[in-house]
Parts: sequence; structure tokens; C-alpha cells
Amino acid sequence: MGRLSATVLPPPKPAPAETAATGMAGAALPVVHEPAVPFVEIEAVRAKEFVPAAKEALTALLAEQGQQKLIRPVFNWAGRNSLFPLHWGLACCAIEFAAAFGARWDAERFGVVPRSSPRQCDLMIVNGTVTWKVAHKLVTLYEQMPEPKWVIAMGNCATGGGPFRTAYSVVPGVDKLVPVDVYIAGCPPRPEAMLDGILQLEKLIHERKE
Amino acid sequence: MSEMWINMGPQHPMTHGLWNLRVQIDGELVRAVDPEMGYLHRGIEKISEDRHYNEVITLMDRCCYVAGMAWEHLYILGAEAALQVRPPERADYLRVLCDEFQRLGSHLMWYAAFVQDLGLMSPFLYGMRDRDLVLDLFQSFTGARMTYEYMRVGGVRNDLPPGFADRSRKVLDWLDDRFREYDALCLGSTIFRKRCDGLGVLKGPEAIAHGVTGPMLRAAGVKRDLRKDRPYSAYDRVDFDVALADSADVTGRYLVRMEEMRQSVRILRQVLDWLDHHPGPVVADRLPRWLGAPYAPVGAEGYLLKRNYPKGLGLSAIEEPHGEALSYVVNDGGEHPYRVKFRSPVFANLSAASTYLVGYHVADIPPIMGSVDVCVGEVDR
Amino acid sequence: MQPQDLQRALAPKLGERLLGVEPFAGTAGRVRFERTAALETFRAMRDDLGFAHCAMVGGIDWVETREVLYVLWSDGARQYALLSTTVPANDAHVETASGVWPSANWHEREAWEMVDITFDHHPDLRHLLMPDGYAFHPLLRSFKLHEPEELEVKVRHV
Amino acid sequence: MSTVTLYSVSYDLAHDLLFLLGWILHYGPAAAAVENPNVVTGLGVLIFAAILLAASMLNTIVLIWYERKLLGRFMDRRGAMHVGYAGLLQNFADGLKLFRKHTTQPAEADHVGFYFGPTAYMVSSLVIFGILPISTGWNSGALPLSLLLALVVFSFAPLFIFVSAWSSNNKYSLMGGLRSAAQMIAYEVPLLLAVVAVVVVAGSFSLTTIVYEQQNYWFWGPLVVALVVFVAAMLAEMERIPFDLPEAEAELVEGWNTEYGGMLFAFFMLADYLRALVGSILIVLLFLGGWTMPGWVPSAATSFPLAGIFWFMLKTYLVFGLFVWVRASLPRVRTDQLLRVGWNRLIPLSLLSVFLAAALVSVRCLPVFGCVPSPGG
Repeated sequence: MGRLSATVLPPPKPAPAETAATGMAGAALPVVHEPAVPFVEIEAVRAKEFVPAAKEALTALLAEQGQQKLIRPVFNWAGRNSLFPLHWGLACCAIEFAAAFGARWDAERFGVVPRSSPRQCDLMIVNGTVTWKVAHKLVTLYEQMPEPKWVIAMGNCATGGGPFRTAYSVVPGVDKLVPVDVYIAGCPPRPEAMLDGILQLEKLIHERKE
Repeated sequence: MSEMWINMGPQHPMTHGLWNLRVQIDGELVRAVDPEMGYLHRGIEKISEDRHYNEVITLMDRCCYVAGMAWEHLYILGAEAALQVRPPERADYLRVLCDEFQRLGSHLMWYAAFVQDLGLMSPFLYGMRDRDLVLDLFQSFTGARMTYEYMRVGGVRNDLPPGFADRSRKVLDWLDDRFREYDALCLGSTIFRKRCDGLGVLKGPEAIAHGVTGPMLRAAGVKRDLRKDRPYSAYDRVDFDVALADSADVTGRYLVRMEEMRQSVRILRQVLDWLDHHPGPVVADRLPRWLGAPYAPVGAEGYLLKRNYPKGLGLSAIEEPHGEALSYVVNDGGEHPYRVKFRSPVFANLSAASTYLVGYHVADIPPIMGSVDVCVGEVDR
Repeated sequence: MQPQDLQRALAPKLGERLLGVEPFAGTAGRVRFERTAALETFRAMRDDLGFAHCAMVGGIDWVETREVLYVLWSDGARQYALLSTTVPANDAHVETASGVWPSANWHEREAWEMVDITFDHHPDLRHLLMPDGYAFHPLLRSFKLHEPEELEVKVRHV
Repeated sequence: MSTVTLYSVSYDLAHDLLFLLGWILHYGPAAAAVENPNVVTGLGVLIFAAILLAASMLNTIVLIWYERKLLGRFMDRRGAMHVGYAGLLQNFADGLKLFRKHTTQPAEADHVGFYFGPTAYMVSSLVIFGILPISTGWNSGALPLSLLLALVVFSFAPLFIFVSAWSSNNKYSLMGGLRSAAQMIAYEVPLLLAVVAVVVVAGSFSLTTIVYEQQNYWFWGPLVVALVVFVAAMLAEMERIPFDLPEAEAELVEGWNTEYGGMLFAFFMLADYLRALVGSILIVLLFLGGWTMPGWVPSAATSFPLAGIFWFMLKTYLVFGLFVWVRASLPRVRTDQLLRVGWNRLIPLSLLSVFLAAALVSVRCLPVFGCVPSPGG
């Protein structure tokens, strides 16, 4: 099981540049550490060492193939059909986020159930303006979520700062802090747009090969 | 386990927004609280200084996202006072219409959030469902669900579409029925009364000293409603009662908000009748020429100087769904406001948090804060 | 209540330090006073004139000077009144109003961090909206906003 | 039909399997070994356990789906509907996803407790299913004290919750764990006293006997006070609204499972619903006649194979539907109120129910309800 879970890690996302706002003195932002990519290195010097090394590589290859054909589609199906977003509200988009779980749109139809604890989430919907003051908390929450995990930047503020991009306290886009998978346009996006973003993410997960 | 501090927020189901309530607890009892704000500080007052008067409206919608219309109204009144512009009468009525629909929307949102804090699951969905009906009406004449950008200095952007009055009346009738259902679900439940009676008590004098306004103050029996005391727009021409309760607790705030929704329905019926019979312009015809323009016309500064456009200070106060909101607009004759300062009702209501939270249980914090109706956008601005 | 009423009630208490009461649209008037008379003005407004509710305290930066603005409400008169005092920018401090109106507490914290006006004897003058240690005062006119592209993003390698 | 039981089926299955194996091996000590009756019994027990496990897990997953759909309907929406037919596969997707998730352990959490808590919670909830009889056939044999054993295992849970809450080193978890312990201890007493009323009337601690005693009349009529107490206490034991304080989302984030993710969280989730299932099953067994059918059911239908299981599951799901209804319409109580209700109201009520039961039995007044006197009474 340990082997399995190690190989279905998501693709190593580009490490976000560690930034520091010029407008905010003394704010040391945390770094998002990307997990080390495991790899097998074969150093066949002597036959005695070659045999176990080759055997290991072959086993790994077979496991990889088996995973590609059988296990990955199942887990991809499970992963895309049960996305638990983090239950939190940043700003205006949070109201539309809540409306999407209301009676009219009912995001639970797609298996989307918000959980309050980041440990139980696999999707962080950044629904609103991210300020430098909350940036640390956001990164902490992201790091508390277990792999595999995804981020949706909902609305213009999370995408690029929106109407507040010039403000001294606003992060111009949450992708400066955490890797973002899906961007949803709108200020705020309608609940339909949010659901569409989630469906786009499901498509991404469905096509996941790594 | 003796006393310890816990952080409720910024990511916590109780907060309904982005703020942090630091609570010192002794077992399950609250000993001290310290709200920590600013997680959503977006510098709206600063950005406003770089924008034209009409462009600030964009920010106002996002300032308080559950009561965007009310904040537009607030800012517009301040800006009109500073620029010495008068809107036509129909615009006044349209603004009252927007305000009251917004009050319905905001209070329905409050209802949804508040009952969720008590652990009631279904009414949350009911509140959101009925709020969507109000938002549909907004959408039919502003094109947006939450961020409307509808009001303008000197009036409103456009008139109502045909058939709006009938649709609104249908929604109002539906809501009238639903209020009975809400009351049955909440007041009819013994557990609700046991939870909420005598909870989060904030008596009148203390509330006034701490600057608490709105439903929280009226639940303490203080009859202060700026719509009556200092009528703005068309509020002096409509008939309504001020919702009051005297228990000063969570139940009282619930009763006040429910009654306010009923009064809103009453006001809206009158306003819709008036609008049916009084067509007319919705924007004042004599406006500074640059007000409607997205960019300052070439040589605007010289133009203004030549015209010697009046400088001015504007103070406006409205009864926002959360309470008394103020705006102070300084017009130094330029095309941008020199300074815009807002007073958020929730800001003051939250600053008094220790008066109504200390001494209760940890489990009481969510319903009490739910009854305060926190909208962090307008607190942090 | 008219500006003359305010003048009549405040003049004996403040004397020279009352700089004038001007009419202000929609309110009882705008009282301008010397900052040395702050506490007396607050007490007179609350106790003698019944302005029990301090709705707002705000600061305005007029480059050389800074103005502190108080908006008060009287439940008896059903009217607002404005208080205003001007302090020099290089020595911007004024007595706190939070002893008279507890509601002024947070407003003054905000005015301190935004417009850099120090409130003497304030019980808890620390950052409210910005993080602790924030060194700037954003609502000063000298603080300019930038498009994010203009910001220099510093990448620190660990 | 009555001779076919779950155990006999699994024993026969084991016997046939091993006979086949012996036939393949044909001769020698290997064939003798596999045809050893001890081996057959052992394999039979294993198959029996596997069937029990599969049935209980399947039921739990269907129960979660049932609750989500029912809750959705109460809330004027649809619930899960896009994964499988009407969302039936939704919970399988959730389970697989949680299975794949990395298990994270907080830096300063206690390693042993962090893993032991949820596992033991899950296992203890599963064990009860080996004890509960579902029908005449689906019966773990004549354990004389099966009711007592089931309740004992059922009441282990607060200990494990507390262990996992404490070891996750989170203040919310700790508060949730403390609340859970206080609540379960407070409600254990009325629960057991209500059960005593049933035992007094039935005259036995064996669940099978209790159900047989209800062949003529169900106990909910004569023991209505005990039923009320039992349902209330069971709601608290299952930690469902209005008594879901340990997981009170509004103030304690996710309660004692705040720090748990991945499979450990799935354990908690499954065990919660397993306990809900156990609670519903116990109510059906003790008060609603177990697998006995109402009088209006034609006798031809009663002898239908699996009719007992059908009726049992129907009753169980209806009882659970009642719990879902309660969840959809009631707010949450506060800790002190909960404890006050438990100690001040439910315990006197449960004592009253015991006295009532004793009185009923001693004066033989049960025929008042249109029933015949119990032979055990």
C-alpha cells in the first residue's frame, strides 16, 4: 500500500516563487516545499548486484503498467467524483460558494461536500480576495491538506487581485502562494460557473496519467 | 485542563467570513475574547481616492457583499451631498426598493447562517433558496446577483424592466408564507428557545456606549432606526413600523430581524405601487459632465477650475441591514474623492464582542455571533 | 438642535479653545476645537448635550495637517453632530475618546494605523486591520498605490 | 427453511470447499488434514466472519447513501445523483478516494494513540455485528447474554474516541473528546436502565429470546417509556443531531476527528454509521419485534425465504429514517443542557420505565394491550 500511495502522487507542481510584498515590511512568507520525486537509479557494476537491481526495476515497471491499466482509472474515477472542498469563506465569492450548495444548484449532486478540517479535504476553493495577512494561513491550510490535492482560484480576486489588485494589502492572485489548477472568471462567478470549474477539475483528474 | 486560548478562525465554520476570534476558555466557559480583524482588508478607502466618483460604486458592492445595494446607497448619498447633486424622485423610490430588497436578501442570508450555527440543517437551505428568489429580481434589472453597480451619482443606472412589479409581488407573497414557516421551525422548537433565550444579553445603555446599532440595538428595546429618525431617499413617504424587542438576547435579535423582513415586504408593496403610477426620469439631468465618464476628459482639471465647481463635504447615514452605516466624502473639487471614510455597523458591533460573549459557553459563541450577523467585508473594508 | 445651540452650550466650557461651530448639511453642526480641549469637548457633548453614541472616528490627511473627525448621534435630538480637530502632521496626537465613548476604541485603532494619528491614553493602541509590525500608514496621501506589475517581487532562496 | 442458518451455510461452504481440495489432493496426509473437522470449522468461521463483514459494510454504505438522499429531500434538493444510478456509487467513490489519500499525522501527535483510536473504534463497532441476530437464520448462535455483550462493546467507543482525540494534539479534538466522553457516560446509564425494562419483561438477556418473546406483541406498546428513553439515549450515543456536540461543526470545526484525514477519517465515518446501524437494529430488536412480521401479513408471505431479513431491514431503515428526520429538523443542544437532560430527566424516566415493566410483569396486566401474558414474566 505504501508503494501504491507513493506512486500516485500528483505531478510535481511548479514550486511557487517565494515572494515578499514590498508593501509589507517584515513579512517572511513560508515556502511551499515540493515533495522529492522518487526515482530508481540502477548502478550495475557487477553481475551480483545487477540481478537484484534488474529484478527490482522489472517489478517496478510491471507495477507501473498494472497501475496504469487497472488501478489508476479506478482511483481517478473515485477522486474526481468525490471532491471535498475546504469549508471557508474569504470574501464575496464565498456567498456564491454557499449558494452553490443551496437548494437550487446543490453541488452535492456531484459528490462535492465541504469539510471544515483541511485534513479531510482534497480541494481548496479560494473564494475571494487573498490579503497578505491571511496568506500565511492559506499556505498553512494548503500544506495541511493531504495529497493529492487541488486548488481552484474562484473569481477575479483570487485569480489576479480583481478590482483590488492595486491595493497595498492584497495578494495579486493566489497563484503567487499555492499552485492553482483551475481558474474561474467572474466577480463573483455565478454558482453555475463554480460548478463548471469543479467539472473542469474533474476532467483534469480524469485525464491524469502521472 | 485549566484556562487556555483557542483561535476560532480565520478558517472556522463559526466565522462566516475571514476573521479570528481568540477566546480564552476555562473548560467550556468563555473568559475573554479578542476579535482579530483585517484578514479581508482590501484598502477600499485608499483605492477610492484613485477613482472617479461613479467608479467607487464597484468597490461598494464588494465592500459588503451581502448588502451591496445598501452600501451603494450609502456611498451615493455621501457623494451626492459632497457634490451637491439631487436625484429625481423616481430614483429615490427605486433606491428604497433596492434597499429593502437588499434587506430581505441580507436577512435571509443571515437566517441561513444563523440557523446553521445552531445545528439546524434544513432551514439553511430554505434561507438560501428564498434568497435566490430575491437575487433573481435584482438580476432582472441590474444584471447581477450580488455586485450590482446599479446606483449612480444623481440617480440610478436604468429603470425597471416590464413585468417586474408582478414578479416582485409574487415573490413577496411567497416570502410572507415562508416567514411563518421559519418561525415554526425556530420559535416552535423547544431546543431553539432553550438555546437562545437569555443568550448574549446586551442591554440598551451598554449597547449605546459601545456603539452597537441596528437589530442588535433594537432587540435591546432602543428605538433607533435611521429610516424613521433621519429619513433619507423616500423613507419619509412610506409607512412602516420599527421592529423592536426588549429581551436583548439572541431570540430578541431573531424576532427583530424577522419583523424587519415583514416590514420590508410592507414597504416594498407601497414602493411598487408608487412606481407603477409615477413614471419619470431616473437620473438627474444636471450633472457634472465628467461624472458619467469612465475617464477624466482631457483638461478636466482646468475645466473644473474654470467652472469653479463647488468643493464640499458630504455625510450620509443609512440604516443598513446590519445597522447604522455612515459615509463621509470629502470633495476637494477634483474628479476623484479626496477622502472617503465609512462607518461599518458590524465593525462597532464586533468591537463590543466582549460585552456579549464573556460568561457564556463555547457552544454559545456560534449562535451569538450568528445573531450579530457578521459581514467581514464591511468591517475590514 | 442648531449650530447656535451647540455654540451656546460649548462656549462657556471651552472658551478660546472652541474654534467655531459651522452648519453642516444634515447634522446639528460641525464643532471645531483645539486638541487641548478634547476631553472637555467630549464630556460636554456626551453629558450636557446628550450625544451618547459615538458613531465614527476618522482621520483625514491634509498633507501638512491631519484632521480627526468624530461623528456623534443624540437619541434625544435625533441628530448627528460632527466634531473636528486639526493636528500638525509632525506632531499628530490627540486625547483618546475611548474613555468617554467605549465605541471609539476600534475606530481610533484604525485611525492610528491608517492615518498615523496617535491617541494619548488609549487602552489598546495596536494594529487592527494590518498585520502586527506593518510599518506604513496607507491612508496618508504620501502612500501611493501601484499596479502589481510595478511591484518588485523578491525571491529569497533558502 | 428454519434449519438453514448463516452459520450452517458457511459451514457447508467450507466443507464443500475443503472436500474439493481434498479430492484434488486425492490422498495422503494433506487430504486428511484438510478434511479434519477442526479445519472445516475454522474455515467455516472465517467465511461466516467474511459474510458478516461484507454485509455490515455494504449496509453501512447504503445507509450513508440513504441518509444523504433523504436529507437532500428534506432540504428541498436532490442529494448525490451523478455517480452511479441515483448516486448509489457515491459512497464507494468517497471510500476509494479516502483510501488513496495520504494519511497525515500532526507533528506532535502521539503516534500509537493516533492510529490505535480510529482502528479500535472501527473494530469495536464491527464486532457488534457478530453478536446481533438479524433473522432466525442470521444468528450468531445462542449466546445467553448477547444483549449485554453488545451493549458492552457498544460502550467502548468513548474510550477510543477520547484516545484518538487526545493523541491528535489539537484543542478542538480534545474538547470534542471530552464532550464525547461526558456525553456517553451520562447517557450510558439511562440506556442500560431502559434495556433493563425490556429484559424484565422478556425475562432474558439473549437478543434471540427477546425477539421470540415479541412474537405475539411488540414491546414498544407496553414499554413506551423505555422506548422514549432508549431512543433519546441512543441518539446521544450515536452522536447525531440534536446530540452531536462532540462533532458540533459550528464551534468545534470537526470535533474529535479534526486532525484525521484519509483512511483514518473513513474509519471514523464508517464507524459512526455502523453505530447508527447498530442503534437502529437494537431498537428494532428490543422494541419493534425484530424479524417478526406484523399480524396483517398473510401467512404465505411469512414463510417466504428471507422474509424475516426483509422485514428486519425494512424496520431498521425506517427507524434510521426517523433519525434522519430528526437531524433535518432539530437544532443542537448545549453541553450543560445535554448533561442536565441526561441526568435529571432520562435517568428518572428510565427508572420509572423499569418500575413500570416490573409492575406490568408482576400484575400480569399485559393483555390490556391485546396480548397474551409472557411466559417468562
